[in-house]
Amino acid sequence: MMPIGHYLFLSLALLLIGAVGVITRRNVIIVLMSIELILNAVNINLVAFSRYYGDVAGQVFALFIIADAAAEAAVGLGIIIAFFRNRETVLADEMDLLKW
Amino acid sequence: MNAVLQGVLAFVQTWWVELLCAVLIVLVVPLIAGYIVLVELKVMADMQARLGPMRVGPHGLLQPIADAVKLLIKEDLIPDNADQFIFWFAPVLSMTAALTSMGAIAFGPWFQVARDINIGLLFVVGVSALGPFGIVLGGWASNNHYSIIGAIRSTAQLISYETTAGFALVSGFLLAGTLKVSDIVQAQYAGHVWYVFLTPVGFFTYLIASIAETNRAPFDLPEAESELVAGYMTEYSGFRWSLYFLAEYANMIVVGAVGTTLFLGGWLRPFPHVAWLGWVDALPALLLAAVGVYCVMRAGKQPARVQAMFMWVVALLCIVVALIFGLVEVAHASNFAALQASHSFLLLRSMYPGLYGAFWFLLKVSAYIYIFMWLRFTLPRFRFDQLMRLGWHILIPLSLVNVISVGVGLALESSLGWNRWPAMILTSIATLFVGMLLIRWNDKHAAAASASIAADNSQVEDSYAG
Amino acid sequence: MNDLANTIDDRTPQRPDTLLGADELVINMGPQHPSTHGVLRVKLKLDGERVIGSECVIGYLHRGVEKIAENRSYQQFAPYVDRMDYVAAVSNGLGYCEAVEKLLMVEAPPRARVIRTILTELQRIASHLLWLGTHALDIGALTPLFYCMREREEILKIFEKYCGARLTTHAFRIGGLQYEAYDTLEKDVERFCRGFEARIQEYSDLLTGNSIWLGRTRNVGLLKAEDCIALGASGPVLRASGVKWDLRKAMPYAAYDQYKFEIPVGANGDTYDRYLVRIEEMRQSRLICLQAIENIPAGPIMARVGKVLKPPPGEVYHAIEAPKGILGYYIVSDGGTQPYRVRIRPPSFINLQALDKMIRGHLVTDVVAIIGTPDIVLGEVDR
Amino acid sequence: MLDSIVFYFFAGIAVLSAALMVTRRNAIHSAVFLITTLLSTAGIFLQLRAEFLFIGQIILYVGGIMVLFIFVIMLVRLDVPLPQIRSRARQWVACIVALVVFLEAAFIVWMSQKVPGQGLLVLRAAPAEKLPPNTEDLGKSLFGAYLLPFEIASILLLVAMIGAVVMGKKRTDAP
Amino acid sequence: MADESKAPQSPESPKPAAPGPSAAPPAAGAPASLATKPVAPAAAASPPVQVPLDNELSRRYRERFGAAILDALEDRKQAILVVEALQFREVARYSRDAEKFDLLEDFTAVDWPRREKRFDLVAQLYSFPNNTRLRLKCALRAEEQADSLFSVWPAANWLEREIFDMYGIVFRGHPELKRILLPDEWQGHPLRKDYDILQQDTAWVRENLGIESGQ
Repeated sequence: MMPIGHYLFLSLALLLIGAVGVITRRNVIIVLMSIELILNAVNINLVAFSRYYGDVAGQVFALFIIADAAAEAAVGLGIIIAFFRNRETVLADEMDLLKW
Repeated sequence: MNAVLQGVLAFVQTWWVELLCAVLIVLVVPLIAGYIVLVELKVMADMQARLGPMRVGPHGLLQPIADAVKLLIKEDLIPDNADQFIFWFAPVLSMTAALTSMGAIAFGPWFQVARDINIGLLFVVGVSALGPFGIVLGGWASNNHYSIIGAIRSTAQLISYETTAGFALVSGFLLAGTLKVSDIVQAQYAGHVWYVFLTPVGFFTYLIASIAETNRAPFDLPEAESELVAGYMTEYSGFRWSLYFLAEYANMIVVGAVGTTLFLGGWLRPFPHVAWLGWVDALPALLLAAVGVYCVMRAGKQPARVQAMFMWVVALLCIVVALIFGLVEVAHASNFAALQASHSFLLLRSMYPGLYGAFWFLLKVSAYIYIFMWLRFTLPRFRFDQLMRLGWHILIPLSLVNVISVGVGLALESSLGWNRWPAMILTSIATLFVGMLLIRWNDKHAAAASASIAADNSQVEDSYAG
Repeated sequence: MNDLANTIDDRTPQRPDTLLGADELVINMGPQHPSTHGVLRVKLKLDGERVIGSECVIGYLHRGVEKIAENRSYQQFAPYVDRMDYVAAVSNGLGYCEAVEKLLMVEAPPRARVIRTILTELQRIASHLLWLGTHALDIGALTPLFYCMREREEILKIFEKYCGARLTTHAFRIGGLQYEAYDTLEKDVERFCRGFEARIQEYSDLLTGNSIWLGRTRNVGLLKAEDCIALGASGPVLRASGVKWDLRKAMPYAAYDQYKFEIPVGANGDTYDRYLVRIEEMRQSRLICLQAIENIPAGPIMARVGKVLKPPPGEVYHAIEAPKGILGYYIVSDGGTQPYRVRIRPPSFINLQALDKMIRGHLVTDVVAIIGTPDIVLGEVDR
Repeated sequence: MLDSIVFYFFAGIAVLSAALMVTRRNAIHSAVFLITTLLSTAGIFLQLRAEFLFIGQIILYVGGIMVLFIFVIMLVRLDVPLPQIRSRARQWVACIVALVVFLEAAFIVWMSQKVPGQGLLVLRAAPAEKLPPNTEDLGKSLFGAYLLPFEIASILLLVAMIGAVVMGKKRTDAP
Repeated sequence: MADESKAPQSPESPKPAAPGPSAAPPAAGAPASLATKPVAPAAAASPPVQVPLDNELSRRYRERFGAAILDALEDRKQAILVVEALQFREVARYSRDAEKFDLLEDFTAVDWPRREKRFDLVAQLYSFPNNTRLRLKCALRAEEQADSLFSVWPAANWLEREIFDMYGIVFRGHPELKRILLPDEWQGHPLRKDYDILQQDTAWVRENLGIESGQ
C-alpha cells in the first residue's frame, strides 16, 4: 500500500480545483458542481484515513457527506430553477436581490 | 521492463478465469442480443398470426447476422449542430455501463467476473444506473426536439422506477441476508425455496420496474415511435445506433439476471433437493442435439451456399456442445471406480455444476425476457403522466410497504420463533391488501385528474383559427 | 404576485404560462412522421409537453381533382373519385354515381342498389378495420393492426373477385353496375360475416376493457355535440358525441331503407367513444350485409342511360354516409357532356378542422392518440 | 505495484477531468467531466477497499445527483455557452487562494514529517486481514454508534426534498 | 385578380356546347338575369328541371328579408334560395337560428366568367330537427368581397380558405384567410375557368421543387 500522503495530495488537488471553480465561474450551476467536487475531495480524505487506521468511522462520515451533498444539490438546484423562472439568468453576479 | 511483463503474467495467472469470463461477455453478449431480437420478432409474429423473418437462413435464423452487417456498413451520420464529443461518447457510455454491470452477475456457479465482491448485486444495480447518462446525453447532443424530449422522459422514468426496483431488491436482500450473488443463491438452496414465493409482491414490483427501466413497452415512452419518432435515438444511425440497441438488450439480460438470481433461485434447477427429478438434467443435452440434427436436416435445402455452410457450422456447434453436455452428465452420474482415477474424468465431472448452472440460469433469464415480449405485444403504451402516477403512487409505496412487511416477517421469525413460511404468507397478504387500497385510491384520483384535464381543455380560449 | 413582479427589473418578460418561462416549443409533426396517417403536417405549440395551440398544414397531396372533373366526361371522372379516400373507394364511387344519377333523373335498378349496399358496407368495415389497426398502433398496441389487416384482406379479396381491383375498385357505374355479382358472392360475404363477429370480439378483448387503453382514450380529445355541429364534423365523430344521426337513416339512399340497423352513439365524445362507435358500426354493417345477401332481387343491373351522358342543365347535391362522415357531391351541369363544376365535400377535410379543438390542453402523447380519431385520409383531405 | 498503478490511473483521470470541468464553457460538458471525476474517485474508493462507498458513490452521486444536475441544465437551457469571467480580479483572487491553501498543506505535510513513523508520506495502511467485511461493518456502525447522526441525515434529506419541491413548484397563485 | 382581363378569351372554348351567357342555367345567374329566368330552354320534351319554389319556407324567408331574397327555386326537388350578397351572412344567421339549419354541410363557389356577377357562392345547409336541406346562393362580382360565414358556423373556416385558394374570393371577417391546399406563394387560382388545366405556377415549381415542370 502506498503511504497516505498520495491520497491527501489528490484530495488537495481536487479541493483546490473546486475552490478555483467556485471563485472564478459565473454560472451558478457550475459553482454548485465545484462545491460537489470539494465535498468529494473531503470524502477521499475520510476514506483514506478510514483505511489506514482500519476503522470504519471514516466511511460512515463519507456516507453522511454524500447524503449532505444530495440535500445540497436538491436545494441548490431548486433555488436555481426558482431563480431562473423569475429572472431568466443563472449568472451568479446577477443574483443581487435579497428578495424577489 | 521485465518486471512489468512478469507483473502482467502474474496478473493473468491469478485472474485468468475472470479475464476469460470478461472476454466472453464482451464477445458473446452482442451475438446473444442479436438473437434475442430474432426471437422477439418470431414471438411477435407468432402472436400476430404471421411468420416473421423467413428469408435469411431457415426461419430467418441468420437474420441477426445480416442485420449486424447492415448496421456496420451503414453510413454513420452526425448532425451538423450536434455536440460532436458527447454525441460520440453517449452510446459508448450506455454500452459500457450495460456490459460492466454484467461483471457481477453469476451465470452459474462458475461464470462470474467479479467473484468475491461483497456488494454483489448492488454493483449490478449501481453500474446499470449509469445507463441513463448515455441516453440523456445522447438525446441532448443530437440537438433535436424529439431527442431531448425522449431523453428527459427517459431520465425521469428511470430515476422513478429505479427507486421501486431498489426497494424490491431490498426485500430480497433482507431474506437472503447478504448482497453477495453466490451467497444469495446458496441461501435459496439452503432455505428450500425461491424468494418469489416468499415475497411475491417484491418480485412483481421488480418485474414491472425492470420493464420500465429497460424502456420496454408498455413503458417505452422515451422511444415511442408514434410520438417521438425514435426518441433519444432519432439522430443516431449505423454503428452508434446499434450500440444503443445492444445496450438496451444487454440491459434486458441484466435485469433478467438480477431478477432470476434474487427471486427465481439463480442457477438452481427446479426442486434441486428432489433426487428423483434428476433426469431433468438430461434436457439441455437432448435439446441441443435436437437443434443440431434439425440444422443438419435443413442444411441441404438452403438456397445459397453460404447459408448451407453456416447451417453446417451451427449444427456442428450444437452437436459438439450437446456431446460435451452429455459427457459431463454421464461423468457426473456414473460411479465407476475404474474411472475415478482418470484425470479427464474428474475434469468433466467438475464441469458439471458450472455447465448445468449456466443452462438453468439462462433458461430462467429467457423466461423472464419472454414475459417482456409478451407484454409488449399485448398492451398499449402508457401516457407519461400515467406512467409517473403508476410509479410514484402505486409502485413506490407498495414496494416500501413490502420492505417493511418482509422485515416484520423476519422479525416474527427471529424473535417469536415462527416458521418462515407462515410469517411470509401473512405479511404478503397484508402487503397485497395495501396494494389493493393503493390501486383503488389511485383510480379515483386518476379519474379526477383526467376529468380536470378535460375541463381545462374546454376552458382553453380558442378561436378555431388555424 | 403582482407587486412582486414589479420589483423584478423590466428586462425580464413575463411569460407565466410556459414551463420555467422558457420559450414555447414548436414541434412539427409530419409530413414525415410515423403517426400522422399520411402527409399531414401539424405544427404544435407546446408548453412543456402540453399543447397550447396547433395548426394543420395540408395540401401535400393536392391533385386538383375538382379541376380534372371539369375536363372529363361524367363517366371518365368516376375512377378519379376512387383516389380520394383510397381506403374506402367503393363508398366514394357510390356517392358520385348516385349524384350523377340524380342529376340525370334516373334511378339504378333494385338489384344494383342492393349489391351496391353490400359492397359499400363491406367497404365500411374495411375502412374501420384499417382505422382501428392504425389507431391502436398509435397508442402502442402493435398486435391489433395485424388482426385487422387479416380481416381486411378477406374483404379486399371479395372486391377483387367482384371487379378485379382491391383498392381503387371503380366498382359501380353511373346507372347501376357494370358487372353482375359473381356466383359465390353471397356465400363469400356470408362466410366473412359469420366469422367476423368472433373477430370483433378479439379486438374488444385486446382493447375495450384494457385499463391502459381506457386511461389513454377516456376523456381524451373531448368534442361536445354542439362543437361537432358547429365545426361540421360528421360520421362517427358526430355520433360519438351523442348525436344519433346517420344519413343512411335520415335520408336513405341505395337500399338502406330496407334494412334494420342501429345507430350507435357515444356518451362523452372522447377518443374512447369514437373507438366504441366504430366497433359497433362494424357490427351493424355486418348485420346489414347479412340481411342484404338473404334477398338480392333479380333483374337488370343497369338503368337506361345513354352512352353519352348529357344531363339537363341545373345542379344537384347528393351526400352519402361514407365511413368517415358525410361525403357530398355538388354537381353543376350546363347541359354538356362534361360537368361544369364538381364540388366534393370531403368528410376528412372538415373533420380535420375539429382536431385543433380536440387536442388543445392535452399532452403531446395524447395528440398522437387523438390525431387518428377523426379518421382522416390525406388523399381526401387534399384531393 | 498493481495498487499504485490503479491509484495513479484513477487519480490522474480525476485531476485532469476536474480541471476540465471548471474550465469548460458548456455546462453539460462540465457535468460530463464532473461525472468522470466522480467515477474515478469511486475507483479510488474501491482501491481503498471501501466497496460499499464505491457503489454508494456511483448510485447516489453519479446516478442521482448528477442526473439531477443534467436535468436542470437541460431544463433551464444552459446548453448555450455563457460568458466567462468578467474581471481579471477574480482570477487573481482564485490564484491567491489556491496558492495559500497549497502552501498551508505543504507546511502541514512538512510538519508531520517530524513525528517519526507517523509522517503523512510514510504512514502505511492497516493490514488487509484486519479489515472486517466492509458492507456489514458499515451497516453495523451506521445503525449502532452513529444512529443519531444517521437519523439526522435522513431528516436533513427529507427537509431538502420538501424544500426543493416547494421551490421548484410552478407558482399558480392568482394575483 | 390580375388575370381579370383575360376573362373574355377564357378557356371555355374547349367546350363547344357550352352555352353563352344568355343560355346559362337560370338558377345560377339569377340575380343578374331575373328576366331570363323562365327560359329553361334546352329540354323541350322533358318537364323543366328548375321550377320556382313556393312553399312555407320560401315565404318565411321572403317575409323576413323581402327583396334580399332574389329568387327561390327548386331543382330536382332540392330547395335553392338566391340571396343578395350583402345580406348573405344575415340570411345564413337567420337560417341557423330561426330555421334550425344548424349544420353548414358545404360551402363552395362556382365560376361563371361570362356573367356580370362572376362568382356564385353556394352553401349547403342541413337541419337536424327537420331533416331537410337548403342551398343558399349569392353572386359576386369579380373583385367583390364576401362576408365570412365564420361567425355563424366555425366550420366555414377551412371551407372559405379553400374558396379563397381556388377562386381568389376574399372573405371579410375571416380570422386567417390564407391559402390552404396550394403553397402560400402560389400565383393564380386554379378553379377559375380561365385557369387552364395544364397551367401551373412554373416559377414556383422551378424555385421550390428544383424541376422544370410539375407535369
